[in-house]
Amino acid sequence: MKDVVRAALDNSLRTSAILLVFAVVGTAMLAFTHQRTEPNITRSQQAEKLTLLDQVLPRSLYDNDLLASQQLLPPSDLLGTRQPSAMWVARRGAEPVAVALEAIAPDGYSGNIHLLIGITADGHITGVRVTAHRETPGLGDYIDRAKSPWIDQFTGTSLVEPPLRHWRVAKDGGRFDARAGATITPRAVVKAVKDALEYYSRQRTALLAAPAQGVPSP
Amino acid sequence: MLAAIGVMVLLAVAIGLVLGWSAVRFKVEGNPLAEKVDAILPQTQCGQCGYPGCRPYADAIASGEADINRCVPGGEDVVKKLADLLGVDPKPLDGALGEPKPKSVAFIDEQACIGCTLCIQACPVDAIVGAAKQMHTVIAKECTGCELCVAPCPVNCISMVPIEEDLPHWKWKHPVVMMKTVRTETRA
Amino acid sequence: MSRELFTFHGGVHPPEHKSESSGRPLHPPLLPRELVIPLRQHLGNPAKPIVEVGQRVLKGQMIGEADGYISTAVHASSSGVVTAVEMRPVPHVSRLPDLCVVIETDGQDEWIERTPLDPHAMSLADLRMHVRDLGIAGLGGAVFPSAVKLDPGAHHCPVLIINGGECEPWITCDDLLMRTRADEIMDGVAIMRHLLGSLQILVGIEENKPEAIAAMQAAAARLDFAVEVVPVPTIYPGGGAKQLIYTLTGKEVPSGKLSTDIGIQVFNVGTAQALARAVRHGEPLISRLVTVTGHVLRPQNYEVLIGTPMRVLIAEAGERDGATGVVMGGPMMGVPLASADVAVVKATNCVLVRSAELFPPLPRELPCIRCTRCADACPAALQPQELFRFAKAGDFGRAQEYHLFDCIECGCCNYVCPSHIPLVDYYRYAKSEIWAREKEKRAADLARERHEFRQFRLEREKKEKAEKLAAKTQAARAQAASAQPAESPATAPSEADARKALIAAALARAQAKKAETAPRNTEHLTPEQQRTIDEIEARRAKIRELAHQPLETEEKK
Amino acid sequence: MPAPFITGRASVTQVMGWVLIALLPGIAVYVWLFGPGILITLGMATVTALAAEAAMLKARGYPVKPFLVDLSAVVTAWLLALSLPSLAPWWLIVTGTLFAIVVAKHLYGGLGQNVFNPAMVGYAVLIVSFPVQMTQWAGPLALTGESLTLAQSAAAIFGGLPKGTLDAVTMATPLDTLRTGLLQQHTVDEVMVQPIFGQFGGTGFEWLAVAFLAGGLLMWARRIIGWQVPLAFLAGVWLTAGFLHFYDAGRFGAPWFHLFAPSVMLGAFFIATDPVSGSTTPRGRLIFGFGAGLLTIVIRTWGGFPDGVAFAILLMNVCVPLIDQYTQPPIYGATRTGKDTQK
Amino acid sequence: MITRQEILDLFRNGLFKQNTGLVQLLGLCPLLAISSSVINGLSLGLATTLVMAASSGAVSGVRNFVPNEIRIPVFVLIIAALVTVIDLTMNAFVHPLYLVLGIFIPLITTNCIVLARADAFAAKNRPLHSVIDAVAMGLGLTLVLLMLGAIREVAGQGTLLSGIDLVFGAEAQRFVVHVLPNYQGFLLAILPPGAFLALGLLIAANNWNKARAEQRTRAAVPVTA
Repeated sequence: MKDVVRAALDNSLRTSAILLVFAVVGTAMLAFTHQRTEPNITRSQQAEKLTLLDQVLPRSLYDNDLLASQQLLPPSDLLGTRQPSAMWVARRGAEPVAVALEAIAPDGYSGNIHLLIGITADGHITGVRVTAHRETPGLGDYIDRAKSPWIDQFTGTSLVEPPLRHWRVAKDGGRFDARAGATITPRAVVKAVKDALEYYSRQRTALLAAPAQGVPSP
Repeated sequence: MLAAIGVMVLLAVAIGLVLGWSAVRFKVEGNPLAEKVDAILPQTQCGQCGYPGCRPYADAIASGEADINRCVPGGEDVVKKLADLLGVDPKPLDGALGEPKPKSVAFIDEQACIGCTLCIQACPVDAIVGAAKQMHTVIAKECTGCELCVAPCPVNCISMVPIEEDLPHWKWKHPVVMMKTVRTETRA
Repeated sequence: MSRELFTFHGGVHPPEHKSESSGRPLHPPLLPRELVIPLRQHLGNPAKPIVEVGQRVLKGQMIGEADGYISTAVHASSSGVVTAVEMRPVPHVSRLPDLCVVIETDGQDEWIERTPLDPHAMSLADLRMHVRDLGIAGLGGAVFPSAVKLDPGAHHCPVLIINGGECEPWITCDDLLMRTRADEIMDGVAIMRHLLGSLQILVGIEENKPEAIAAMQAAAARLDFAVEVVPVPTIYPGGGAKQLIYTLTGKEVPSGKLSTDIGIQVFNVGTAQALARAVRHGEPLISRLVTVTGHVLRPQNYEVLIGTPMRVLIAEAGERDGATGVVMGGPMMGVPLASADVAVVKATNCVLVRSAELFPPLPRELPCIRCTRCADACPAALQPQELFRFAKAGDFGRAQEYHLFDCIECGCCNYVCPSHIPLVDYYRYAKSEIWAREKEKRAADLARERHEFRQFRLEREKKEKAEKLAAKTQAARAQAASAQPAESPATAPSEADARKALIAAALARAQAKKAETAPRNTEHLTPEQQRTIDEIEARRAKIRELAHQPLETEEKK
Repeated sequence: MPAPFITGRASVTQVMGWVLIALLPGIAVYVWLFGPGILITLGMATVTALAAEAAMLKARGYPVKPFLVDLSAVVTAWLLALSLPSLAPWWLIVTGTLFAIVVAKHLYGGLGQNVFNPAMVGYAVLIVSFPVQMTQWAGPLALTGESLTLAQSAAAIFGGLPKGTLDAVTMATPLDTLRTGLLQQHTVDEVMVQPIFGQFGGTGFEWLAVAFLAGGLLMWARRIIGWQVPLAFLAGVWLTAGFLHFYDAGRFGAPWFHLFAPSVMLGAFFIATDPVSGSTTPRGRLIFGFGAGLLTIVIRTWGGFPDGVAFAILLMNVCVPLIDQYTQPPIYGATRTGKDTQK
Repeated sequence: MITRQEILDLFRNGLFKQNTGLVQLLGLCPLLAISSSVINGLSLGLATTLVMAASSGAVSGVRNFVPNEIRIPVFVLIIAALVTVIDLTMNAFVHPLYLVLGIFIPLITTNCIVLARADAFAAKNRPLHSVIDAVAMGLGLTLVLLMLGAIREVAGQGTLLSGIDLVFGAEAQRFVVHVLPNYQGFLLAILPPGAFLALGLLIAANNWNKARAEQRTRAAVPVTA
């Protein structure tokens, strides 16, 4: 009996030592790679974010470091957010010329639709992009720019043009078309964009007054 | 970084200890697989598989050194069962080892028997009785039909008699159902 | 009728076709030129032939004696000369031949001396031995030796049920028997009651036999003990023993057990009558009632000598053109025969001649659509569609899990199947396959044990030889050493050594001899050998366990 | 051939034939409500199904005739056709039927071997792949005042309607309307005032449901189906919907409405009762039916599609072997001892 | 070192006889998830091949130092580390490709093919053999992914090579083949059930082909009777 216990103990020490070596080597390898690649990765990610922002805020509008201007907005019903969301302020010189907001349309056919919306200082949409959604493929996913240009019809609109009562899909008597058989998704998007505009018009001063060098979020 | 290494080290040591301990402590004695294989084999002990008996062949299968298609008396049925047990594809019997034959028992022509006891020594299941210089006879009930006694007989008095179907041994056949149309092969 | 009746699960109502044969009176026995009497007519061991070719036998003379407890005797049905004891075709579904005694009748029909028995003057065991030697077996179809069933043994059988159900279509022999020989049946019942000590006696008769019910009730009224004749609903298989028990008592025979386990014994009316003939007149079972019907000119019931070729009966009933085969028994459970040349046996209740218009070929089989009509019709409350699936796929273990062996092969599922699948065929195939495999398995286990023992024996012999050899060489060396004793003083201790070796060698020899002469499993085993044996034993036990895991049929059947 | 030598009169053709007969009242009401277009759909589905069945039988080496006359392919075709929207284009009908017969039936081994209900597999494939076309219902007679003529229907089915016209004649089904309304945060009462919601199950649609119910009762009376599955299915729908409605009448539709949305009646009596893909034990059928009913409401309420009957039945089809295994009824001789006597 | 014949055998084994996707049915999870288009399938297939080659080589190299009882943890450790390294490297240096495959790369860790080959082959064979085996197996998987992707893409969207621009830049857009112009789209093919159906059909075709080949060889043997 004692022999077996001793043999087991010996063996377990041996195996754990071997495993230890592999763990140390593996971890060291990872640590090394991580260290080497980290700057590159950060750069790529920022470039990626910027590419996305570029789609809603034309680069010709501003000259500041847009990524550095990121701030967090508190949760808001109009933005459809339950958690703080990001906002970027574009400036030309010191003058704020536009903002980019994250918003959520909570009433999509299959849950939340995440949007990125660019709004000029005077309340015109410069662009809208869907960043994440779970709408039925082939039915509701035409809101995705990769699938169809549908989302482009928001560009240039504001709370005044079209008038408020036309901020609906065509089927409900509004200005925005929707594909037959799939009106829930566009309804949700139209409503979310309109709400985001309203949010902007109410909070405009606070948003634009934000310090030029806002506290960058982590 | 240090934390990551720490976690990995701790994990490694813990897992290593547990596995190393259990490997010795919970070692399974014997080979349960070989026993399961042995339970499937027909126990004729005929040695046609190239092993000195069913159990050695079972051990060889369990350790992976022998193929599952070497049991001639067991036929396709045994191959299929072994394939099921081991989770491998069934394959046809190794034709080089012999063709399956109808079940037979050995029969000693008692007129010709000289009582040399060679067949008694050859019988793997002690199914032949008799003594030196005395006539031998086969206990048909215990004979497995392995044919090992046929070759040693110096006077060729042992023959294999197929077991004929009679009333008590009759079996119902699988109902033949012609649901599919049979495509007649016209190849010569 | 105040008795509460119970309705068993399932059952079917096939067209009865009873009026064809039940209207005509009973036809007296025919005496054929040749009688072919199989020795295996009952369940259990076949009878052992006790006559020789050329021997003259009398009517009622025993020609085969019971072999063992579950067996009965077989008798000559008429006087004549034994012309052969050989393999002849018998009425069996396999169409294989079996051992028969062939008698050329002499037309004198000369009886052997018959001595009536007095049941009250002899011990019950004695009486049962007589019943066995008079060849009485169940005439309802199963032909189980009656002497065995009449031995209550450890079980107490307070309830005796007499089965007059006769639920199979076409068959009317029990009906006619009850109508014409009710008193004799009741006499047999009285003997059964005496043997079993039953307290309650019930006779179940299907409602479609009013005359038989009336006759039996009248006969029951003449008895000095209570016999309740109960009309039961007409539904197939209401005459099955388990179904009749349930209908009359509401009790189910537990799966895998016998009716005696719940205190009930069942006999067919024909058996009761045969028992009465045997006890009151000393007549062995040499004839029985047989319905000859179907595609014949005059369907009728015959009193038939056992061993009469069926062709004789069909000729008498009027053969018609267009016959497509002969069946022994009814259309639901009968046995198709290779030809009409086989003889009537104790189990033959009906000779049914088939024709295309009476029994059109069954429609083509289609795949099972799992409609479960079979489950609704199954009197054993099984799930036939699952059994079929497993049996067809060769998954016999699962089939057994789904109670394959509780199937009574009544054919109800076949009858209702909209896909016309021969379900019962599959069950019979699966059962027979399971039995065969069980047998093979047992043979393999036996071979394994014998082989292992042989290995062990060879090993031991080798070791003994080696020991002997070692002892011998040592002894030789010791002898050589002792041959020069005074060569040096230093050898003094070696002398002692040599003596010790000598003794050891002698001991070893003795021991070896003992081992040789003693029976193989001796108590003089070295611990090592003992361990080997133990190991082998343990392994065998395990293998046996493994081998038996999916096969509990043995206990069931 | 051993015994038995006789057989009853039942046949697969007879069983399937009764199913078709029992569908006739439903088809009649369908014609009255939505015009004779359904007859084109039925015909197309039937022809496609028989052609596909014949081709598959041939390819698999089976004799064609005895399997074609068993009518099982026709039943599948009709059930699928009746599940499709009234203005389904021809290629939708053909695709669905082909999928049902070729994939769901024959690739699984043909008659009796299919794990899933073929008609519902066809339906599921279509609704997943072509959600837009699968919602093209013409407005029922009671709302539009006139039903489409045969020519109009044919035009719609074969794509001959001028662009835009289709939008004009189509309408959302009651279930669709309810779902859309609820998604827009309206309460049930607010939604239910719309004219599409009739007396109890949606204008017109409710009579279709009643006709299917009548056909189902006919099948039950003829012993083609047992009572367990339909009753349990309806109970599952009614109890689940009732519970939710009782919990919050504003967010969950009334149980009667859910019962008489026609797919439930069709599903309960004609689809869930499919013996091949359904449970075979009496208790199992209760569980199967109830589960399908419950899942129907769950999918209608929280799922991605307005109706859930097809998916509910398909999901329960998967559970059948499990249900069957654990609901084996006691056999003769087991009731007294409670359990098996051996072992 | 290694003979030509051995290399051929390894490749025949990996590509056909023991094809991971069609015969061994290993690693179905990524197989079904990623095969919605040719480009996706091809990219993940190649990435998996790379990981397999690296990990099989590494496992084979250390196989003599690893006791049996901890071989699985060690292999997993090696594979996970390698995958993470590849993941990070791709993220840092080929970011656009990473954007396409990014979420699938970590999944390779859990792909049973990698571990299966490491345990079944690399742990018992020399490094060179192991690497070649891994490459063969990986290419076999890639082949299946490619076919599956092609079937699903054509049936689902009527195109081939869509998304090629994500790998080779926007100008590669012109390589996209529109097989069926004006195609309605058959959503089922793109959705997960379509993956199962298509794989099922591929396996069926493979089995049918095999059975036919077998029959041919059997028919080729003259029957003496």
